[in-house]
Amino acid sequence: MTTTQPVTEPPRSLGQAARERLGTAFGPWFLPTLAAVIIFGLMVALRPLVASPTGLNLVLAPLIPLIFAVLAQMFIIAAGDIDLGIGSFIGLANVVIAVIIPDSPVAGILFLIGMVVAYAAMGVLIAVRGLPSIVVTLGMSFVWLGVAILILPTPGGVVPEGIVSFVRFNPQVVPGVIIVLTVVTVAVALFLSRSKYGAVLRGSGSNAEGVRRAGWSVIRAKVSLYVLAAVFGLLSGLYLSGQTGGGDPYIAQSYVLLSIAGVIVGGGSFKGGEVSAVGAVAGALVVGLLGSLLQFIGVQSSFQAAAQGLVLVLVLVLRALVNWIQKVRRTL
Amino acid sequence: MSDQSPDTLVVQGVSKRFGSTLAVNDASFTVRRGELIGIAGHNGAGKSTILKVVNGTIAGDSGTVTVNGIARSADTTVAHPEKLGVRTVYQELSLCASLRVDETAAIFDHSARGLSWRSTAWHNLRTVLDEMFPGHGIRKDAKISELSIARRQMIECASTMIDSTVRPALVILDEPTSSLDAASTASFYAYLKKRAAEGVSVIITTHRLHEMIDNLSRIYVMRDGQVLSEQRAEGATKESIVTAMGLAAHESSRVAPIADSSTVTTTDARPTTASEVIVRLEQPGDDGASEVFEIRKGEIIGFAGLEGHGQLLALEAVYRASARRSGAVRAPRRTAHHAVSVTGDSAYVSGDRGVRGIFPLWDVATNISFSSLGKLTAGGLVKPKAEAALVHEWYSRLGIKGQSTDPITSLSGGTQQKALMARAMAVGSDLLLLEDPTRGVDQATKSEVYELLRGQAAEGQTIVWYSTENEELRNCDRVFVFRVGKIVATITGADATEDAVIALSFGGQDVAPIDLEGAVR
Amino acid sequence: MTNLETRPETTLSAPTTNRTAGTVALRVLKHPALPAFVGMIAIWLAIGAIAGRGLVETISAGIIIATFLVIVGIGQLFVITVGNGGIDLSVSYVMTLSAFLACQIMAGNDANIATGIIVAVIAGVVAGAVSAALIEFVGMPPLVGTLAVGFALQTITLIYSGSVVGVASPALSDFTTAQIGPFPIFGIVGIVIAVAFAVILKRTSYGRRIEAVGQKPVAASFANARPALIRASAYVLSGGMAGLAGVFLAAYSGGPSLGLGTSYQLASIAVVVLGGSLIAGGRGIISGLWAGAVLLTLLTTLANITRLSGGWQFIIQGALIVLVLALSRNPLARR
Amino acid sequence: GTDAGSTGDTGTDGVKPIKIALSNYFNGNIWRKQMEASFEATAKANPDYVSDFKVVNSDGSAPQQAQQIQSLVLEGYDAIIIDAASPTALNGAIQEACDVGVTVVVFDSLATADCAYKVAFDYETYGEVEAQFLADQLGGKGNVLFVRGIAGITVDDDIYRGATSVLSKYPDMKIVGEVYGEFTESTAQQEVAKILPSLPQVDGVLTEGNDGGGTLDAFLQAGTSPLPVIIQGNSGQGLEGWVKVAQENPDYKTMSISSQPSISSTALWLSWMLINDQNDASTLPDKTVYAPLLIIPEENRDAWADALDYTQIAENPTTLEQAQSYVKSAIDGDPVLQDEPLPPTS
Ligand SMILES: Nc1ncnc2c1ncn2[C@@H]1O[C@H](COP(=O)(O)OP(=O)(O)OP(=O)(O)O)[C@@H](O)[C@H]1O
Ligand SMILES: Nc1ncnc2c1ncn2[C@@H]1O[C@H](COP(=O)(O)OP(=O)(O)OP(=O)(O)O)[C@@H](O)[C@H]1O
Ligand SMILES: [Mg+2]
Ligand SMILES: [Mg+2]
Repeated sequence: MTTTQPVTEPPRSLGQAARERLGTAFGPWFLPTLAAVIIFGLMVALRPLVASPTGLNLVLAPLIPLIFAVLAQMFIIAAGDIDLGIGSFIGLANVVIAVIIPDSPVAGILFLIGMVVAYAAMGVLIAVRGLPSIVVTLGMSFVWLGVAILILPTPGGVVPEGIVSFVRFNPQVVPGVIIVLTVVTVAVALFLSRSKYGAVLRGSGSNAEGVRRAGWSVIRAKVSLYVLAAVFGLLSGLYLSGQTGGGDPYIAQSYVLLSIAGVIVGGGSFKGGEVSAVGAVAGALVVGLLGSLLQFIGVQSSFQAAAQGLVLVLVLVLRALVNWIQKVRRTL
Repeated sequence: MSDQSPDTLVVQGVSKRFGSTLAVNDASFTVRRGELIGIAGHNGAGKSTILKVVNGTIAGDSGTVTVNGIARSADTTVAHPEKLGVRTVYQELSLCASLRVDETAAIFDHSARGLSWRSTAWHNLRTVLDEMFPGHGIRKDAKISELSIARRQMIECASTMIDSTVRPALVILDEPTSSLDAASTASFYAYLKKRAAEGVSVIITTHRLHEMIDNLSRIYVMRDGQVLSEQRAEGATKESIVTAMGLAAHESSRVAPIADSSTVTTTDARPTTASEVIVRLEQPGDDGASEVFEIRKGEIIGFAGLEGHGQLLALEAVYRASARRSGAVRAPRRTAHHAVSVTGDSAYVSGDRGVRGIFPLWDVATNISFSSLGKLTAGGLVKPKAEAALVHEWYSRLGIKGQSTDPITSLSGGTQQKALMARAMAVGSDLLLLEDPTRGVDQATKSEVYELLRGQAAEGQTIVWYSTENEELRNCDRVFVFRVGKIVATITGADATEDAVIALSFGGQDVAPIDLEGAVR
Repeated sequence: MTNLETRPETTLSAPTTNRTAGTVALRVLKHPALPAFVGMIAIWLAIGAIAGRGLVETISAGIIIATFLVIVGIGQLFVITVGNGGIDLSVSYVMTLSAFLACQIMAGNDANIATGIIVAVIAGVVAGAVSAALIEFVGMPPLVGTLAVGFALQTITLIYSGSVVGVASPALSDFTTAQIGPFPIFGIVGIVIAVAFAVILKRTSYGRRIEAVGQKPVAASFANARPALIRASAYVLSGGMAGLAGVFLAAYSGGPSLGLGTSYQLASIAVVVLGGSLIAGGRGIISGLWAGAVLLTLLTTLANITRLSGGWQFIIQGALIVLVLALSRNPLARR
Repeated sequence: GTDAGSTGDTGTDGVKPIKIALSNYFNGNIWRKQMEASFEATAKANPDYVSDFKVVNSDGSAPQQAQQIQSLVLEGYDAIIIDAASPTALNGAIQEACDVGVTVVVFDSLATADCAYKVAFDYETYGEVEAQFLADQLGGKGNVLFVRGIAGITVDDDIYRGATSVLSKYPDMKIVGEVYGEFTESTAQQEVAKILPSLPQVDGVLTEGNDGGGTLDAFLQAGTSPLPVIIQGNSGQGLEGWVKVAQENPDYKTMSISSQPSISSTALWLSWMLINDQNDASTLPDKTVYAPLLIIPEENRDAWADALDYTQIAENPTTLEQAQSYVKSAIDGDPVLQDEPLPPTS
């Protein structure tokens, strides 16, 4: 037995190495981004106006709150959990911004901070008691909705002008939505994939025990992820408030399923830790733009729900297929 | 670090009990600065447990642990052992599948900070990797989930040796080489020796005894939680270590003797070649022609070999190939190494009772009757009286203690195992498949189990018995010894001594176990 | 072997329990369904106390209406109990579609009751089979797989309901509301169904397999059960039960409507949890589910008679679910 | 509705047909489905007025509806009519549509954006009318059960406010219970059935639409006698139930009231008027037109009950002339019209 024998595994063929390199260069974010670009391209082809600065703003602005919601959900899914309450949470944020903030900004901001703390506490409860996140967040969704209705029994309120103009900020040179989209995507992507704690957070979702053994606090990681989710929920609520100018407890109910779909389409997996910020934003664009595209093509309104569901199924079937092919190829 | 003490680690009188299992029993040993030592012992001897007490992951019950001259009571845990210079590679891998290699490095390397945290961590890790495993072929941007088990193990091993904020003083490696090939293993030990010369102390557990003898300075042998002997590696041989491990077995066999071998192999109406073939295993031989191994009705066949060499895979293939009704035949089942065909139905006893055995929410009775429900139902309903009668019968036959209405988790480990035996035996299937069924079972009960199995065989039940305790293979009619997935020898139960089995499983030279079981679990 | 005789503590004679009053009381106190029953009775009595009348009629009405929830809930319970993150979000859509199908077939005619019910149940079974295929063969998470099926059913219902309108058969309608003295027939049927499924879950080999697979699929697979098949069967069962609940609900309200099943999607999950079943699978408590359904049904009534605002109603419902979950003992946690 | 407005011979000289889209928040109940159908029928039957039309549906999602509106703008529609997800959620999107010159008409469930024209039901009047009827029937005295819609939405709030303002004038009329029927017959039935045993004798029931039939069934099943005055909500189920009750007890009196799905056609016609500068529509005070509620008195009951399917809701199609008269009434400040009470004959 000699120590000079160098090769521990059979050398890889050039093609194999190239494929591996491609696989890493085009991570899970690649397919959804491609899909978003294709959908957007189709929309431009059908209605060239979409590509104009006004068009971009019209098409993309309503997606900004959804993108924040998807990012919020992404943090929860990164923790290996699922959040069925994010829609009501965003609705509550919207109501607080439209009703409490105009009267008393301090009370409003304290309330919003309280909401973040509540989310952190929920994360701790789920982590420490080993509770199923689906049911806990489902129960909490009723609580958020109830509190919102108590604050604002019927939709109304007036969002402060400052918030409205901040959200609708649109320098003519570059469409405002493009600025927000870029800043948010880059910031989250940098934090999640290029910061050390981001790596710890992703690691804690996939193998909490391993991360704990490496000397990190798993509870703190869980809390961080829930706090991040809450903060992005608040941002989603902020943008919804600015865009609509008023408060509505029910406003974001549909975000629950859309946000989960966005993360999954964006290359995320329920296994935890497997998320990508760029992918999630692309996933949000896909699920958000899909409705518009179906509308441009002229799909009947009754079919739109099924069409969206079908796309989700197709994406997952496709991914299952890809995984299966890879597995078969590996065993051959 | 405190240089006043020549000993990096002193363990004194540590004990640790898990419920009814005394995993570590008054263990003491010492590791000197810059020394490589090994801990050998059978499965469940307590190796992993004592190491976890040493690094402070779990609290022991009594004793003291002194690291670098700083003593602590063993019943405390340590939140950050890495800050004391204690690094560990655990038996179960602790890497995060979703991270890249350089990110993984950074999670271990607390010195990698700032903007260039990834490149710093990767640089630190690669420096070790390149030397520890030349030609490792690991790229920094590969995802852990895409790496082979061997490469993951390389990353874990290397990560313990990086010079982070606190330099490593004591490195604990729990079966670090279990999936490395010979060349990697060699370079790995070479690296360890180099670091030892710099003053790093290393503790290694491994079931590859020659590795210890060739590379370490001293070897402690554990059995049943006790540190029984200490050997200098220079003078040690595989036989001497096995004897140290086996010595205990001989002692215990004096306490509760295994039925003497004459009973096992020669008496009773043992099956002749005339009786019906129940299991047929076919494997390609060296010369290309296929070799066939047949198991006949009423035989007790042992599957032996080193852990991870395909015995378990073959046993499971027999289970999957068996039919759902007595006497029925199913299409043969192919594994990587065998084509398996079975006549008749089977019942399976798993030794990994936590994962593959008990239903923890149920009481003992429901656990026992589960596999026999087919014959306990009338009009689709389970007949309570018949169920109670069956449970009662097997309570008596196996001498199970306690109430059948208690939750199964309230039983001691050995008793749980008996309940699982009862579940499988109560089926009355053509085949009884045993996966290390006496794991955690005491000697007296073991003898009862052996007796019972011989009774079953005499009644015509065929038994296939995978065991990691080579001693008990002497209860078999024949033993199939596995190596690298294939059956390499067939010996009679009488010849199945510990030494014989070990010699055959090593085949004269060492082989890395292949990752066969991993694929099934 | 002589070891048996030499063991003094061996108790060969008594593997069964001594049912003394004390042990029975202990068993009741530790029973996971207890909180649901206590809560149900407390809410019932509270309604009676506040209203000062109609104690018997309140529980009787509550039991009738809870029966729809009990029927869907049983299907949901099987799906949850079979484990692997099992959850069926398609039940509400199945209910609505089945209601339309059954009413079209019944068309107000008593002769068609059986056909109507069978078709509705079959529709549910087919939906459940599709979910099962997506989950077990494609490997989708149950949450996503059943929701996708739900979306498809929603669209089918929207389009289909535009072309046909049916009315439930009067006899079936009467059946859901008739009473013998103070006893509501349909409520009794609900109890019978619950008992039947409790028997199936606890006293048949199929039910035992459901719980076994939910506890430890690997262990079950080594004890001659086939986890994928057992799990698939739970989705099929859930679809069928939702179909049945849909027909009954349509009959109760005379005919179908588009929003018929909506409120049952989350309520069916909530009652399973309230009843003491484990959301992680392995333990299903049908008695608790029944009590949980009556509890949840009466809870809104309590809120209504106290004239509690809509906001508080939501808060109390949500907090109750989280609280029950947080307080419930996880029998596996201590290991 | 079928032949709505095809007779309108206001002439098409100098006016152009419009390209119009309907954005609907939710099509999961029968009222909304009929509403979409009315729009499509009117648009299809009047190619001289409508050159192109489309219906989009955001499946219960307010933000998605906002996005759909913006996509419709890009698609170049002249007019977008909107049954809004919420009073506030779409205001941004509507404002942007107005900014690029699209005519926006919100109807039924309104959005508050200033630039949008509104076709409204006067839901407060809804509540006032039914409460007044009840008070008159009961002689200003009795116990009332209120079957409300959905907690936290404006329609529920308006009807409730209108009704309670009337009841407050009658100190002897008391609301003894409230349930949320969610504008769904089966839910109303369940909630009423549950609360009945704990209520004292109920003399009258106020409802909010598509919930009277279920409520009636609940009382019948409970065997309540005498049956309270249950205001019906124009559903086929409710009217049939009322017919049956009246057959057994000719003295039983009640009424039926609800909004009409054909309001979508009014919104269509208003868009046409606005774009073609007809009928001074642009001078509407508060930019608001009121669409009539449909009240079905006892004498019309049987005709409507015959005309409706079990799950249908009563409505009359809206012709251009009718729409024009609503606009005129609104400009003149006349009270809200009550629709022609008989079902269409075809
Ligand atoms: N967390 C635990 N709870 C209960 N029992 C445990 C636990 N960990 C270990 N044991 C028991 O303690 C004993 C010693 O286990 P340990 O893992 O230390 O053995 P080992 O010598 O490392 O064996 P192997 O060679 O198989 O790794 C075994 O009987 C095991 O079942
Ligand atoms: N948590 C518990 N609840 C109820 N009974 C228990 C519990 N733990 C142990 N027992 C009972 O106490 C008795 C002694 O248990 P113990 O675990 O010490 O047995 P043991 O001698 O170690 O057996 P074995 O060698 O088979 O492991 C057993 O009958 C067991 O059923
Ligand atoms: Mg023990
Ligand atoms: Mg070990």
